[in-house]
Amino acid sequence: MAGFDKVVTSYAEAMAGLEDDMTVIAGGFGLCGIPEGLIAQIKTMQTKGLTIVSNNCGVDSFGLGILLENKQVKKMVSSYVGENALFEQQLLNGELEVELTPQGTLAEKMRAGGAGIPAFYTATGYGTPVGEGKESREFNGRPYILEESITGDFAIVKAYKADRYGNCIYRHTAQNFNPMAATAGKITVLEVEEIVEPGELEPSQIHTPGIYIDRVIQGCFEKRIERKVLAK
Amino acid sequence: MAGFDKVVTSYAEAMAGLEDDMTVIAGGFGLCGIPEGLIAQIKTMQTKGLTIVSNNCGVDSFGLGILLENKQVKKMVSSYVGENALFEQQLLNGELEVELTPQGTLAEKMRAGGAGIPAFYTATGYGTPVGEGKESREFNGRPYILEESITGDFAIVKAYKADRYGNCIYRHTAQNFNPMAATAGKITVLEVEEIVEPGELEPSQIHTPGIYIDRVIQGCFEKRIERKVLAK
Amino acid sequence: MALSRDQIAMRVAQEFQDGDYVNLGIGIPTLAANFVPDNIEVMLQSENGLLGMGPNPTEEQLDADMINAGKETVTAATGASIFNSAESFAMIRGGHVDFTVLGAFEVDVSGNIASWMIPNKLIKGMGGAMDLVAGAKNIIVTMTHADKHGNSKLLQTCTLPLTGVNCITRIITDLAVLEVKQGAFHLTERAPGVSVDEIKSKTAGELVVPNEVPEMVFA
Amino acid sequence: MALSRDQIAMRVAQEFQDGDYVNLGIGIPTLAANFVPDNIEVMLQSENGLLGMGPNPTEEQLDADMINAGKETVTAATGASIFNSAESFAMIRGGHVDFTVLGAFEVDVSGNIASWMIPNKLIKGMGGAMDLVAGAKNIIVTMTHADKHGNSKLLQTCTLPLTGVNCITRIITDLAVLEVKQGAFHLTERAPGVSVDEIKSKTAGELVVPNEVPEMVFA
Repeated sequence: MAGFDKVVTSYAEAMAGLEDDMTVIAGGFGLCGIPEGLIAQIKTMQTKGLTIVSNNCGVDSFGLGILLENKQVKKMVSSYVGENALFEQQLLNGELEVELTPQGTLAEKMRAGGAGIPAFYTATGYGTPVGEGKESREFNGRPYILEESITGDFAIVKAYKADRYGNCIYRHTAQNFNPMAATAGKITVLEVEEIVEPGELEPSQIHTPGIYIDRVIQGCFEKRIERKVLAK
Repeated sequence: MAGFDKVVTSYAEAMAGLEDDMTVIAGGFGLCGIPEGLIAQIKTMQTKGLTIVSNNCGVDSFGLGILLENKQVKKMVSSYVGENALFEQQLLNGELEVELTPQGTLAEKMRAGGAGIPAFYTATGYGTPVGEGKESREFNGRPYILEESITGDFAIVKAYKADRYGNCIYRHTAQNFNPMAATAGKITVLEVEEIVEPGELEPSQIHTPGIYIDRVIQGCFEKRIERKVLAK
Repeated sequence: MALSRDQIAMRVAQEFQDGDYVNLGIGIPTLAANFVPDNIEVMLQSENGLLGMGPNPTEEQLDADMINAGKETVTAATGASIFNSAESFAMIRGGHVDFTVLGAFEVDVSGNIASWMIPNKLIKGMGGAMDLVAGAKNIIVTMTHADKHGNSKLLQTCTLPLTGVNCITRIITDLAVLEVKQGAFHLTERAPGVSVDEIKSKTAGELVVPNEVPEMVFA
Repeated sequence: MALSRDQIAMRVAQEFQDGDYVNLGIGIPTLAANFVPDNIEVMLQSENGLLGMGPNPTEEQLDADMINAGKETVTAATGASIFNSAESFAMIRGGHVDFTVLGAFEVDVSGNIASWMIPNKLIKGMGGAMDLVAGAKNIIVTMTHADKHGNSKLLQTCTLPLTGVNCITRIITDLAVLEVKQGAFHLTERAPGVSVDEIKSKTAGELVVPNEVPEMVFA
């Protein structure tokens, strides 16, 4: 009766099956709520030609930035990459493709991908470079553009606590893109601060039900702070 | 500094502004998680010609069924109305219009309405009477139909606990359609079992943020059970 | 002899694998939960917003806020999660539920299913059925092979309003197990003691019968 | 004299009403939070998933899991809620946020805004700006009236890639408050001591000037 026990004990097992040229959807906002150990494992695996879907690309030496450094990334789908000098350099060199996507559209594309919705209309980006080449249509007199959903071969997600079935909760604003990313991977891997037994999490307070999760690994997090600002 | 205190003390205040021929979106699944007092208030107000968007229409003598009895409903948008003999009778008499909508499509239409998404594609209903007259389109070789979002003049929602700002949590499966309904009303009224002070609910465990809620009222619930089935 | 409702449910339960997430419709499908083999575990999804549905409550456990999609009072199993209707159907329509088992009025050789409406007679609504047949990874239809008048429910083309198109791949009836593929029903098992001829006579749609049709095996 | 950054923020804060939900962009908009009048309360939305943003933390409160959309460490105010990014933008795009205040490179008389990209120079991305200008009920643009070379940022037609179209209705600069309507900038207030002529000379797009242009009033 091990069918629902998703806990794996090595990062190799956690990311088994990741291959060159795959698409990986990553949770996190900046350096907050990122699956640090899973990213490190991708670096260890030396997988090349990856398409990474993530709101940001970390910083130069931390988070997804280490995969850029290691030239494993072919394409980034992100809303904001301004924290990353290496990014700009690789982009200008032509080593890297980028698909800049508004933050809300990106979140909704992931959710739609997980929810079986292939496309939706949004006002965001109409009349801007984001809307170029996309169908536009009026509803109730307002113009909208058609955006298609995103799914990944893998999704890598960071949560606070998960039970062995993959039911999990996120802590504070480390939630961000993680719940949507979790739904949109063919294989979704969850790295958590603490693994608990099924039944320990209150059912109606679970943020991501275990049905979306394929593997759970206990991580060890540095939790680097990008912009430490203290009260004056 | 009363700007965020949404608590009202009378049902008349809670439903003030409801007029004939308006659209009301109601949370609840069967008799579970329904805003009993708000429904009763609509009956008291004798508002006519209402369009009610709700997964079900209660039973003959309880829930939204009392508005049917009182002939206040012009049209129902629902997925399942099989518990309601009066419904069938009024429909066959031509007194009532009905728009049968698949349950998942109904939930998504409400969510989309609240989220500024005017329309989305879904595979549900393609090739069936639900898809008739709707645009269909292929994505990745599979056909989908276009469904438009729903918003209401009012949304009536039932939660377990809310704070004065309208932040709330739902209890067990009484959650159901309530969170989506809450987002989709021009005026959203929340009837709750208990009102608490801001700060008492854990921020990351709030199901519906107060920004969606216009009025909060403390209710008194019968919580009738539609099908009591006990362990053998 | 034709299977009882319990026996159909028993045969359905043989399809499940350890770790499957399963949505069971009202009627025979729900009974399948009683026959899940001891050595595997499945988790039941109820589309009103519950993953990990437990048994019906005792009088002490009874709670009006805890119901299933059939509106019956239930409990939550250990490790359950509870969520809103949009999330529940995101799960269903996004293909995350492994099995949907549901009843039908008719199924045809194209994998179309009619299960929700009989014009001028039944106007209850489709509930979540259209979402379930559009979204689940594997769909099993359970029904009697013929209606009470002896008319086949396995047709060349459905006559009633459809619930979904090209979506049914497996049917388990009181007489047989059939695959739906390449525009035909393919007989794969028969109920113990039921002849291939009886199945043929009660199947209106094109039926492919292999040389050997094994009987269903019940443990 | 031209307003300081703090004074622009102070003027912005006068727009808010008690009970408003407000999203403040990076820079001058963020400063507006410091000048909310004592007799009203607003709740700050941070698009990474926080409604009810509190002040920056003390060393003891510091928590890597508690940041705002500018990636700065913050706290949660009493009555805050925290949610995922899809929910956060559902809130924004569904028109539930009362005010968005953001900076811009250029605004034009059609209410178009360019704020996220300078071709061949700046490729940071739009973040949530396109969603915010498409969704908020009221949008205020804050910026200096002219760039550091003296070139007007209020144009007849934006020259840079747009963030949104037909969405800006109010602009608060270091020199003036302007409404955008009927294809023109309408001057409604000027900074104390700033002449209408100076504003005219620094406004490239069509400008409508009423007979009387009151000075801004600071409490």
